[in-house]
Amino acid sequence: MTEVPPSGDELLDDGDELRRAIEAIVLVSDEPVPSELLAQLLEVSVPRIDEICGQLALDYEASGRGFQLARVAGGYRYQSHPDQEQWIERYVLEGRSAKLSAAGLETLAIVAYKQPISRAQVSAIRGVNVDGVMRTLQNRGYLIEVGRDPGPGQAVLYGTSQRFLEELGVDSLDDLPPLASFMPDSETVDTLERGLRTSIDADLDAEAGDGPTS
Amino acid sequence: MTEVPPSGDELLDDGDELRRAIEAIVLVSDEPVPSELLAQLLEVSVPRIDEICGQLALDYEASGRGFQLARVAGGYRYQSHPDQEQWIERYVLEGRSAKLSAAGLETLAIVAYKQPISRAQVSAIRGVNVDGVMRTLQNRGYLIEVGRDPGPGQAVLYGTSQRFLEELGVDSLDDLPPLASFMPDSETVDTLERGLRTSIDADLDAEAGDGPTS
Amino acid sequence: MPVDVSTEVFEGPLDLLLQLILQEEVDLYEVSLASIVDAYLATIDRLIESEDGLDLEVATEFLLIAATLVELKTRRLLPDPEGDELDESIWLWEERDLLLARLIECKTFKNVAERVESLLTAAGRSVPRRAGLDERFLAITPDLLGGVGPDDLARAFARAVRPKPVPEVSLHHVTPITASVSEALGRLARTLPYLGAATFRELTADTDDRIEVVVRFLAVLELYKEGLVELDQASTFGELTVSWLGGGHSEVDVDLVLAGADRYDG
Repeated sequence: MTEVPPSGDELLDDGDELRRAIEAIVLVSDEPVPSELLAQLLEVSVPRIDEICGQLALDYEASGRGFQLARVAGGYRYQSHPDQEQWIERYVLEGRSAKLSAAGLETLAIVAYKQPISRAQVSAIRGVNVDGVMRTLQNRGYLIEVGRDPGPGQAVLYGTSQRFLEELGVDSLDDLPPLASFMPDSETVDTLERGLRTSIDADLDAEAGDGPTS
Repeated sequence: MTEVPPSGDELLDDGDELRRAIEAIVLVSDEPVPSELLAQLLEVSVPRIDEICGQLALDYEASGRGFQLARVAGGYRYQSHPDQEQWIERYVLEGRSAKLSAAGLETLAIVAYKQPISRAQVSAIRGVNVDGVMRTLQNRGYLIEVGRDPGPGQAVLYGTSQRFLEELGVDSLDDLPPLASFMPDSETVDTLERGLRTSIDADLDAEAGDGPTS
Repeated sequence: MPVDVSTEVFEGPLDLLLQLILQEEVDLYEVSLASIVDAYLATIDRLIESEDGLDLEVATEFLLIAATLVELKTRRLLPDPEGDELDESIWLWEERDLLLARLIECKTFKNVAERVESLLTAAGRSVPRRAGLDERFLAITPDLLGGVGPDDLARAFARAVRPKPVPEVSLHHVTPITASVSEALGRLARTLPYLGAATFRELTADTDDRIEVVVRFLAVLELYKEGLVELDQASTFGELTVSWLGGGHSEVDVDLVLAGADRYDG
């Protein structure tokens, strides 16, 4: 426990006052509170806020609290400790969203990496109509309209929302690994290539000598 | 996983496990959690719950947390510590416009679309007691009493106010968006149905020996 | 030889092709264009014959890919001895590469989707506090609905009426699944002898409740296991027909079936 003894004979220092104010503000917020906002309200620097919050999160963990102070979507929030999942599940939770379908996840994945992107572009990548899935994702607050294509047609362009980051539990999109790291491995690419290979390819290779390789 | 504190040299006892579960449940709840409900969920007696919560409240106070575990309306909830009020006010006034909690907004939405409606009916839809939330919405002038149920009990019926329409920026209730496009989609149902079909197929294949192959 | 198509839960033509190729390698340790094309065409056939049919937009995409595949397969079977259609071959080759590029892109995002899912799952183990301000502080703010629009209200409503997870605590007392399966069994065993046969869709026509549909499906499987019904499905996406085999209606049948249902008791 990191507490000052009840009968403590020293005043809370400045850091402690800041910590208490942060605890109070984050507790009453219903969304992650940005470091910048905390810094502005408490009139200290952003690094100081991050330092105190980092220490606070460690304190909670060390004293075995049933909750955590988490950094998500650019801010701080309280959340239940993952190891208390079983108890939380017993407690009826409103709005605990149903799992996304495979189609929903893939569509979300495409928008996350290709944003801003139009519905037609997502559809072209997936090879199916995605209108319904996109609408679902928008209703669930994962996708938002972020603008319009300047070209003809002025298609609506979509991006992922703050809410998406919150549900994903990451601080920002930059925390996602680069797209290249998700490319199928060379073995899979070979398999796909062989699946489409015709015997005439060999002839062509021989003939063209330096044709484009796949 | 329930973990032992990093440098702790004694295991968490049963009381500590209960404490952690209570912390997690009360933290994620948007209404005070009744002792009886906690007792039922955690399968211990009500006095045991009250004992642990009482001790927990003292702990928070002793360790100078910026929040409290308070007993309100027969249940427990977290709230900011009274001596942090100045910071909360600053946060509310300067930080951003304060918003209704998710619970408040949902309650308001139910009344808006289902009015006239009684408190008990709203409560039945949300699955939790809504007395506190309804009172707050009424105090804020968003909800008004519009009549009484003619049936036995003569429950008060609520509706939304003119002020609510003004703040929402619509002219009349008819201007509220139709619900159809926002309702939970059939995606989950579809997935389930496909899953069923697949398992039926598998069964039939196994039975027939020569299922639908190409 | 047939690629295993009973596992197909695919999303559109590209996804189907991806699965067929990767699945075939798993099954045969090698891929063969011919069998992939056959499986692909067979699937399109079944989709067209299925009761829902294919909508035009989806069908077009299926057929475009099918056309490319058939062309590729034909070339393989009938290599041009003259070699004088080089231009056309190059065109085909480009089509092939385009298809390959699309498959790779599709697979890439499937991999991303897996990561997104695991992140969502991990994050889902924690639940954020969303209680917001308590009433003391609501009083000091003038614009509580600031930033809330009509659509937010409609979404909040949808959220509020979304079916909530059943609190697990109640399961200790009522074991609802067991009760419901028995109930569904009893009803099926009483009605099916009169109906003779019915589709699963008809048997669930009176309910939208997913749990109820699952429960009835379990009941049908139970009857099937007991040899009291026959299940028949004309095509993969077709209707499931449940036919009663158990003879005339009698209380004995019902009791027998209900006895079988006890096995669901956990």
